[in-house]
Amino acid sequence: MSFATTKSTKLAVVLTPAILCQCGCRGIQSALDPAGPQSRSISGHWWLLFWVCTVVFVLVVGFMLYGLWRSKIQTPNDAPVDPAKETRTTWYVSACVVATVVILFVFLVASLSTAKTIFSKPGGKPLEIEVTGHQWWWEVRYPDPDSSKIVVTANEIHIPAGQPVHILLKSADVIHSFWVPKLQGKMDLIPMHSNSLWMQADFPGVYRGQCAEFCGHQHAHMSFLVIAEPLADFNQWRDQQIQSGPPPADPVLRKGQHVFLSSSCVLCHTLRGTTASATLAPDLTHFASRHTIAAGTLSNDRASLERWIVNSQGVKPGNKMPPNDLNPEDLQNLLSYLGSLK
Amino acid sequence: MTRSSPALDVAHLPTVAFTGRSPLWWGAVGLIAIEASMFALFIASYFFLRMRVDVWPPPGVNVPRLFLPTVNLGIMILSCIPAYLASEAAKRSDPAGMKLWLLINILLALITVAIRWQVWNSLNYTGYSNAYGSIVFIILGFHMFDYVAGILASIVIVAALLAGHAGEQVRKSVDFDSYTWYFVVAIWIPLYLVIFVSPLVPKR
Amino acid sequence: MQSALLEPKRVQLPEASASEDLAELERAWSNPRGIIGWLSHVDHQSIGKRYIVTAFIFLLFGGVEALLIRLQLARPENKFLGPDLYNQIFTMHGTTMMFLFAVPVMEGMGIYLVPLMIGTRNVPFPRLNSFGYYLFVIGGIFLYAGFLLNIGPDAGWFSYVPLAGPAFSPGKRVDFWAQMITFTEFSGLIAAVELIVTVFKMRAPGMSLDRIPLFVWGMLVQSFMVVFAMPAVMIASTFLLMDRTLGTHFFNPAEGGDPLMWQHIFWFFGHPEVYIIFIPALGIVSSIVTAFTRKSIFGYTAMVLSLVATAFIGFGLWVHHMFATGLPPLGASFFTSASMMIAIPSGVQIFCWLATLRNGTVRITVPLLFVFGFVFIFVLGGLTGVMVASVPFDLQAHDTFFVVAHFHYVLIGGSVFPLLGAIHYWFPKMTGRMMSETLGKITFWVVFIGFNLTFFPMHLLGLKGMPRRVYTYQPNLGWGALNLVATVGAVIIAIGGAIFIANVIISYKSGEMANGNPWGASTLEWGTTSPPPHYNFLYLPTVNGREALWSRSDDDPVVTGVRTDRRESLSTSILDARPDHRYPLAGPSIWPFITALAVTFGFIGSVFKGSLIFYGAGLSLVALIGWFWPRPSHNEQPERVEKGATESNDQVVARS
Amino acid sequence: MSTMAISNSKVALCIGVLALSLWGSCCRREQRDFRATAEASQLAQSLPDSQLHPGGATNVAGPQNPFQGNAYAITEGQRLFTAYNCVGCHAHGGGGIGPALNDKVWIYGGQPGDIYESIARGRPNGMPAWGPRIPEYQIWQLTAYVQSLSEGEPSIASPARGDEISPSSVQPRGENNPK
Repeated sequence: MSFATTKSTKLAVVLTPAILCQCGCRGIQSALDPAGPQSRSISGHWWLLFWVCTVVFVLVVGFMLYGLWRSKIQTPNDAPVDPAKETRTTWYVSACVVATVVILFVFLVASLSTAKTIFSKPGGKPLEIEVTGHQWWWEVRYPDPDSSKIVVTANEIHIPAGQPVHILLKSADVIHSFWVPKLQGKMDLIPMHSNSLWMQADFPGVYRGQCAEFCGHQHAHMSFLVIAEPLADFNQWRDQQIQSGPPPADPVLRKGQHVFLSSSCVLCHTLRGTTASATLAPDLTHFASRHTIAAGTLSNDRASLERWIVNSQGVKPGNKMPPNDLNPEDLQNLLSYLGSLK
Repeated sequence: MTRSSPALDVAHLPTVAFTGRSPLWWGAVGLIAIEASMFALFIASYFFLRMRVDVWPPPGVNVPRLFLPTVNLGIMILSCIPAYLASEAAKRSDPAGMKLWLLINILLALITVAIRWQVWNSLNYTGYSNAYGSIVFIILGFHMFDYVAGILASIVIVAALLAGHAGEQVRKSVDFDSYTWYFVVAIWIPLYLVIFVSPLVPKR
Repeated sequence: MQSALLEPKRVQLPEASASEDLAELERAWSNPRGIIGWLSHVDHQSIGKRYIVTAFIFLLFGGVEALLIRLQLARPENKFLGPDLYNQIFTMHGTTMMFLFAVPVMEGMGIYLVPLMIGTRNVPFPRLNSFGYYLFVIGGIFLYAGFLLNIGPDAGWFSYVPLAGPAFSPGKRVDFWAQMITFTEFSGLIAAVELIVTVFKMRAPGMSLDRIPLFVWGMLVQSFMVVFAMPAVMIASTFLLMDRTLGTHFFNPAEGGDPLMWQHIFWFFGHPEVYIIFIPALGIVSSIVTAFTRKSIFGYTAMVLSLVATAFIGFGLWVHHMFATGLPPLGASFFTSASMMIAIPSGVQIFCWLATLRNGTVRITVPLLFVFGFVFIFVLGGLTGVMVASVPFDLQAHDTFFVVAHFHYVLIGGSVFPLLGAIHYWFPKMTGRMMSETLGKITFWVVFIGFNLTFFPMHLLGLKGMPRRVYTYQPNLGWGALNLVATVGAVIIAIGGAIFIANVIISYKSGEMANGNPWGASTLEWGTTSPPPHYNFLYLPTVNGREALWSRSDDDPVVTGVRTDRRESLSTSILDARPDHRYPLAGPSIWPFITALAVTFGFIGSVFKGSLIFYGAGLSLVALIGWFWPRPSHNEQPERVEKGATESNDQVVARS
Repeated sequence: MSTMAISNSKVALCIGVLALSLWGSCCRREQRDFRATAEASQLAQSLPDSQLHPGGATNVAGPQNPFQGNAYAITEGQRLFTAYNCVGCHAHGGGGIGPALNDKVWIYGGQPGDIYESIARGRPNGMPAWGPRIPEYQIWQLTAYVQSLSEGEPSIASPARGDEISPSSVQPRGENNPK
């Protein structure tokens, strides 16, 4: 009997989180599948809250059902009040209140210590990255005292694995919120306020993030990827991003560049090394090295890009990119050119 | 249905009561609490905005001299006396007294409105200039709204008195009018301090 | 002098005198007929019922919007609603539920029940009361008219600036939202003042503070919260409206304004709002538990104190909606502790109810089933509330479906379940007919199952990273299955809602007739007929114990000497409810309605052209003079009976 | 009872008429036109050549702005006005290198068609031709915004102020009009 109970209890203890994890924890954007020290600390905190609260919930509901059952079999109507029973009840209720206070105190302490972990500056010299929220995409900038070494990209944040990064958060229009659940909790980007957060990915990998504060029509399509790489790969990526794009090598690409520079594109986008230098929309200098288009809405392949350029409003209604009515040849040249911007 | 039950006979009780005994007084307290929380929040907003910037008031804004607003405050406080005497007259059920003191109250109030208008016109910013102007003008505007509403209420009551009504409803109204008037004047004291005095205190 | 009054005399109340009183009361309290007459009603029963019915109609609208939201999210990349319509619909859903359903329905319950429960004839300012109702209903119609005209607000029910500001929310959409706030908050404040003064000054003789029913305590505490919280949202919406229509700079960071100020002011209202909705529900639960355990709630004093404590702490939590805005850590930890602390008074209440249930003799009826549902759901929601009070966890959960799940557990569990219980419980009092127990039980189980099916998966969705207010999501994120389950659950809730409506309609038409006190409950509203006459009680009752009807004996006195030939009630002292003076009550009047129209003109006009507010103010002044201008009929003389305006006596007598 | 029914139907009729007229005025203002098809966004075609001279007649009925009175378009125009650096010359309507736009003085005509032409084809003395770069619908949005600066658009459709981040750029509507 007792053996069976322990066994089934053990089974339950092992199985419940497993089942929960099956449907709850995994995922490219799951807060319970942590990949860095900050997120892991929060997730540990969550499991403490979860288990204690589960026990409390079961006790309260169990007690309610038990009380119901007891009162059903109790002496019938209008039994005189028994003072001893009243006193006992007072004690029970007081004990429950005391237990509540104790549990809350434990939660408070746990919360404060977790907060300390996730907000404190890690050791070492962290990498600084500036992220600016726009309706509805993310501008990512790696500042450098030498202005020729500044890297600007969009919707994709490369970081070295195993090393803390400091993200500075700004907004160009409305309030957004920067959230990579697998690495860190969220933080708002508020116009004229500067916020920042620390995060770190322990292992190389791709972690998805998304805007978490309602910011207008395309709040749903405002995501980004954090790509953690070994330090060497990261440095190589960064060196490559510092370069401006090479001049187009063959005639198709040259024609494509001409299409870009002579159409609406230049009004909003930058291509370093050309005359296109507007900053209203993502910097496209190394466009082809990115994984997604339109803040994680489409994967970066030729067909999707064509769809996006010709009719972005059909893909992401309300976004700020106008549709483009290019003739087929220009369009194909432009696609080839953009595809060459590694 | 044979009724032989004990009864609590209240037939001899009055039908008018004043101050804390009267539901109307508590209604006025409720109204005052609502207005007071509004003004408290205005003041909180004022200091919240002040906290957010380095220079307050913003450069280029002329804070008016204290003289006129202070005189005005004095007259406002003075105007509470006729309001009080009117409410006492109402308790005595003395129509002539109510009329007289209410009229004096209205007169004093109108003088303060005129002075206020003068003060407003001396400001070199508007509610559209910047956040400072916006918060100052909304406080001035809301208080002015309350103030004018109080004056209009007094005028209507005087009109009713002149028309020969002096029944319990009118007496209650005069009483009600007096404590809302005290409130409108009293709340102006902190607002005066915030708008006219606090800018004189340099921000660190 | 007055204490002598409490010594009752034994007098004969012969049948003749009673029926004479009855006839006079019927005449004095009858309502005029016709459309104008209907708009002139000022008795708290009419107004309360109108509040409740109107609020339930808005619940229906809000529910349909919820269903549309769920249909859109049922599968990834769904094209059912576009982003523009979706944003309008979720904003309308939140706005409707918060401003047009939850608060008004609780106030309606209060306006209907409180005067009955404390034994008086009407609220002290009857015309103001009907004025408040008209503002509420006009505000609601205004918002929905806008929605149908494609002017539905689309910046979320808390309208964060700058998104809701002039530059990012073009058109009149957010203006309509902001002005609707002004309407409903006016009405909320009016109802709050009415209820406070009713409870303070109109209680039956003998109902001292420690004998006030817990529901009335709940309404009193709620009303105080309204008085101090709602001015904040009126100010916030005024700032917003002025920024949007006049070009002021309250929230313009470029000119010294601050978008965060909006969040502070809004949540200074917004968090107490949750308790404004929830505290009356606690009172409802106490009423139902008392009635069906035949026992006083265990720990009356503790219950009252915890209500008061909840109200106080409720004002100290607003910043926990702003943990992700980058607050100084010290401030954040203060608000964490306050947010956790509020679990203590809620805990006390739950423990006291459980103790009452355990010690009493339980009759399981539909209202009590809803109380069980309340405990189950609310405790779960409360626990997730404790979780999100923790800053680190909140940074993951904030603005995700976890929070959506949390507040639906708290608000639906903590407020709608008790409310549905309350409707089943008080329906016989309001209509004179019982609701069907069978349909009621079916309603409960369908809604309960549907609710958990809808909202439990949302916890998991939030933890898996799904932000709230997204109009769609991509298939590879693995959120599809849980969303589909939630949508199925929403459909089940809708079926439950339909069964409930059917039950109400069927029972209203042909339910079993109810006597005065079908449940054998203890509070005074059960001491009169079902439905009560317009004047509530033939003789105002006196009270000698906490459970007024249970402790009442035939030797307890009733109040006589209150005039029956005009509308009059008794005003008593605040602490111990000694009779103080007779209080004449205003009769039917169309002026509140006219004033509401004048105010409406100013409010709606100012959305389009600022200066119209002054014309509106002028019109309102005229209307107010019409309203308050002394009329002889109102004072010393008995009420004049308008020709043909009274309901026929036979009818009323037959009903009572 | 029957009188009540009649008055009810009258009321319903009135409400219906009112609703229809409201709908007419509101749907134009509140529409969010996302230009979902590529055809809708051709680069600007010039209008028939008629008023290219300074002081050109402003009373001639030109083409109507498809976004006349549309709040979303005006706000988009406001955004583009900054984005495409119109502020560089015209400031926020007050003028600078280029003429002021928030007064009733129009050098090349203040009709929607004239403003469209000025943007699309440029004007002598510095105004570049934007036609080859900006899609037609955006020029109309800019036109709508420019008209709103001089109250050529209904004020209920125009934003009361911008929410610009840089302080110098803020100039509330109506600043130049004495109140």
